Amino acid sequence: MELLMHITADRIIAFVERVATSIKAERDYLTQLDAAIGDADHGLNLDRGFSVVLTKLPTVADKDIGTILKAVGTTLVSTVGGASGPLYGTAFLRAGMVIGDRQTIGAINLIGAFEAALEGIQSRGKSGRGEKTMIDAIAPGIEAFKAAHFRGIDLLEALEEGLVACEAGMQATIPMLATKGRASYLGERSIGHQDPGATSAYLMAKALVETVRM
Amino acid sequence: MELLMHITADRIIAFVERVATSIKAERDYLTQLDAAIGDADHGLNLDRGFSVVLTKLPTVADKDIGTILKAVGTTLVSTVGGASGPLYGTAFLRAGMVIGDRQTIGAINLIGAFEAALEGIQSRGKSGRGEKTMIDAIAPGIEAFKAAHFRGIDLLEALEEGLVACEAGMQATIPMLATKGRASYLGERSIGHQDPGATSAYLMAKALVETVRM
Amino acid sequence: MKKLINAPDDVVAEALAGMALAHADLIRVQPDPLVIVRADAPIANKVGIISGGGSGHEPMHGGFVGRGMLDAACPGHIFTSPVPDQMLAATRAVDAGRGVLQIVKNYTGDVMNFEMAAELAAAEGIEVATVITNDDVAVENSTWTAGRRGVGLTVLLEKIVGAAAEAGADLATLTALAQRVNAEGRSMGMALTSCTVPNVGRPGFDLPEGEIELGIGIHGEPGRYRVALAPAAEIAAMLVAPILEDLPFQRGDQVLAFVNGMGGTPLIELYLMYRELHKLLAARGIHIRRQLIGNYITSLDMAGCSFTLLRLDDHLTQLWDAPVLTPALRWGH
Amino acid sequence: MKKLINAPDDVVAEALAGMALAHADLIRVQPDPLVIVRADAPIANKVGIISGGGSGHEPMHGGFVGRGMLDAACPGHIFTSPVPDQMLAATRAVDAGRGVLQIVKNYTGDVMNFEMAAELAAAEGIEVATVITNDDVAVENSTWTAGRRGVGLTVLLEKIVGAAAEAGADLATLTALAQRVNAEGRSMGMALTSCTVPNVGRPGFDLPEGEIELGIGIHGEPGRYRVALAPAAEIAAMLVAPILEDLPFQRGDQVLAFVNGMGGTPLIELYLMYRELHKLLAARGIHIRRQLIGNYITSLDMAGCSFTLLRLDDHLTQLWDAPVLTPALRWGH
Ligand SMILES: Nc1ncnc2c1ncn2[C@@H]1O[C@H](COP(=O)(O)OP(=O)(O)O)[C@@H](O)[C@H]1O
Ligand SMILES: Nc1ncnc2c1ncn2[C@@H]1O[C@H](COP(=O)(O)OP(=O)(O)O)[C@@H](O)[C@H]1O
Ligand SMILES: [Mg+2]
Ligand SMILES: [Mg+2]
Ligand SMILES: [Mg+2]
Ligand SMILES: [Mg+2]
Repeated sequence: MELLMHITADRIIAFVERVATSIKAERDYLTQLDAAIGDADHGLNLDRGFSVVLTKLPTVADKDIGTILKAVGTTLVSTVGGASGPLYGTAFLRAGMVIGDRQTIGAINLIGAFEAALEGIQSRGKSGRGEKTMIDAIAPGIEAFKAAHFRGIDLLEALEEGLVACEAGMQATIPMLATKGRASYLGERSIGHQDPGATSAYLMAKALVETVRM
Repeated sequence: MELLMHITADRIIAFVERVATSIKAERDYLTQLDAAIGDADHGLNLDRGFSVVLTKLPTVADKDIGTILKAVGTTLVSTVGGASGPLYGTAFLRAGMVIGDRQTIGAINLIGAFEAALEGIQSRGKSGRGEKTMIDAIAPGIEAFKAAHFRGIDLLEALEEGLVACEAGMQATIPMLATKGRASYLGERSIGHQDPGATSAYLMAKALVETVRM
Repeated sequence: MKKLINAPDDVVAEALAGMALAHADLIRVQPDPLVIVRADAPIANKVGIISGGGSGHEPMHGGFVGRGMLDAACPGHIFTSPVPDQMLAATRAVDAGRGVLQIVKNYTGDVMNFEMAAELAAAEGIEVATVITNDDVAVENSTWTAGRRGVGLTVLLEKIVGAAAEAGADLATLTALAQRVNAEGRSMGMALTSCTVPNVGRPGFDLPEGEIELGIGIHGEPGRYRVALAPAAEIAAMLVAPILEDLPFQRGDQVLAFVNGMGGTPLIELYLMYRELHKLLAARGIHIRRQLIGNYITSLDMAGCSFTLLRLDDHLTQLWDAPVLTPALRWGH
Repeated sequence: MKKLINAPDDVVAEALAGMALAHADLIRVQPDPLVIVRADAPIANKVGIISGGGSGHEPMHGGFVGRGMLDAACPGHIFTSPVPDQMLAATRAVDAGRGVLQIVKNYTGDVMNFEMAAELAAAEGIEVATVITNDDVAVENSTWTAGRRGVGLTVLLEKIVGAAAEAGADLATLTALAQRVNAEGRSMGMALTSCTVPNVGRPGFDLPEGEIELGIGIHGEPGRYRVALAPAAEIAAMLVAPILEDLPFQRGDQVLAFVNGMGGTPLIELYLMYRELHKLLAARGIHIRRQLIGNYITSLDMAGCSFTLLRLDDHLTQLWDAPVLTPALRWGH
């Protein structure tokens, strides 16, 4: 077996489809998490968005990766609403802009895309780490992926290391006091609950790893 | 012991007080009965009225029986509201008018008062027997009292016979289909519940017998 | 029981005190006997229009006192008709020599108490006429009941008759108008939940999660039928069918459509129900010329709604459109 | 879950369709992206005023579209902020060349979506200004939160700014006015019960019989504190104290007092709460110059209420009194 070095556009399509499936499957779980510290709509919001994304994918199926990701971003912005819509929408848009008209990407491109996505979320959300948001799953995930890649290991393995860190980051939101988003209105009462956005971010990372692994 | 033949004005005062006490004690029970087939206020309505009656009684304590009963009637009309206010109010008013300025009354006066009261209820309520109302307890009670009296027995015993018939009449409302008052709106669903007004009428009859017995 | 109240016995008096404080420009609340009177009553040369009934139906009737609607309202205890002393006081307060019209919802208690008040007022030389509303088609056979109940149509009737009174109509004309409105309107209601009378402390009846009551009145009494919870479209059909059959309403009729909430149902659901009503009427060629949507004749915290349809002609439409300035309804000023 | 709905996914669209049918004289509902627009928009020479947010707060905001208030409203899904496409469509629909003011309640999602829309509108050459309302004193330390939430004051602000826009004020003046209103008003809310999002099917949180939530927002989220159910007088005191301290309001201040129901609380309780509020303010020498009482910014079927106090001067009072003609607020026409 050849070492996996590249991800093609049709893998990206498969990744987005897998995210949509995973979000649908975990819709009620995400919404439940949001009921505890938010307004009980996170799963509904993302599922609504990714359902429309699925209907849009055929129109970009033969396009470059940047175009695909930007289409996902625009669709999310236009359909999700709430906080997660602009945040994930911006993330996919920025990733798409960084990747541009490539048909295949490698680890370096991925790192660039991830970092642009994270930077988009942070500037749109005026937020950083430790505020009990999706950032707390995404940022450690990217760091671990980057570190693994620079240790010279295979793309899939590096992604898997990133996923482990992402999951740990998600779990680390449980004891946190929320200072951004709706959960922050609860003050102390936000402590003890896992952040819904961190959870959906983890589900997306998991979908990426699973797509690459196939 | 001398046979009881007469009821004095202070016995009437005691009777009204006993009614007030009994209604207060059974307030929630009457209201519960009304919740099943009416609007859950019968006990509240009567208790409100008789509580005010109690405060008015001292002003007529040394008056004749007609004045006492009319004061009760006016107070009930002015404080009870609902269907039972005008009905019981009219009943006491009419009884008071028939008895007039007597200080003592016997069985014949009682019969006249009862019949005037019933006639007042029926004309105010445009109702008759068998419609699942207070009339179904009152009318048989009066009949039995009358019959017993004309058999020549003691006033108390005659009243006791009347009370038995009154109680039976109250219970006979259970299988009836209501055709007057709020319960009639329930149609068939009114069947199987004891009428609250028939129940309060029985409580008043019982209070009368107990007062006379003392 | 969870309510924003102090002692259950004080709910009505305290809420009325709040109303009086809030709307001192429109109404005044006279204590003992308790009456809500238009601030500028009596109005010279105007027939007085009064109504009343048990409390717990807010904004009815107190919220409809003001210019172009009621001159006075008599609030009873929760779900208990007021006493004759109140109607007599109201009658005295609003009579300007041209007589007083009593608008009474058809309930045994209300009818009898208003009747006694009318006798007392007549004895004082005040001309009193009474119109009884009985628009509730849920009560089917009125020979076997105390007759149909007065429900939603009462709101529309008070508005229309109030407008005619404001325009100077005499007592006979207003009585005939009120009777006509009553003849041309029908209502039907349903409950998703029961309601809790403060003095009782628990719901009037149990209504399990999957069931609703059809043909309810406005006093937390059970309805005529219990059926399974259904989609809004089906509930709307169950409400509208008996209304249309009863008058009957005809293809080509123009109506005032009133979607009323029972107190605990939010506006989003009432608008959704209005859409269903509109579809059902459109399919039968009945045209909604005017509408009213909101919580206007309620049963405390009951969730549910009622539909009222009133057949309109140009005259009734004009009276509906005429200016009204009350705590609960205001337009055209 | 017991609601007058069809499919949970269709609630917002169907309720809006009902609104459009009911109020075709005042508003039109544009589909895809969904926007409620004043029937006669754009109004020549007038700055456009738009707002929006998640649905489930009816009548806010759609019920406030019309003469003298909003030119357009963007309804999101239940409790979910609308998407930028909607605000962009609204902006295009109401812009008459004098710019558009966005009134945004302070929630992360709303702020971000309106911000993206403003960027897109600016790119099209439309002048857009944004004012964020954040009147909720329940959120104490805004350095540790996304900042205070926008709640009841939003209704008052939309009315006042809408009146000024109708009178011809320019965008800068309106922006400054809106900021001033936001600075002069504070709110605090409480819940007796949770509410049920149709797509979720059960209440957002459990609230046992003897407990209430203090410091809730308007999205069925839990509040800041859970306390024992108390008499209305005590609840009113718990709501009013943090409001008065925060601005702070002073002896001699004149205020607009807004007692708002959360959707499932009947008017009788709101009037009762108004009396308590009135007493508390009178005791502190604060004079209620204007009032609004009713269910105007709601959380679906939640039972509970909020208080909003806005300090008034003559100018704000005049703007409050100015004519308004919308589905939910109408006077002075
Ligand atoms: N300012 C922010 N920066 C980053 N993430 C945020 C921010 N605000 C909220 N989030 C994320 O969004 C999630 C909530 O999304 P969602 O429920 O869809 O939107 P809303 O809060 O508007 O209902 C939170 O769990 C959190 O992870
Ligand atoms: N027309 C009538 N004639 C005689 N009794 C009646 C009539 N209508 C009602 N009642 C009696 O009144 C009782 C109800 O009284 P109450 O609950 O106090 O008044 P409401 O029905 O107005 O709430 C009924 O149980 C019935 O016995
Ligand atoms: Mg959410
Ligand atoms: Mg009763
Ligand atoms: Mg009653
Ligand atoms: Mg949301």
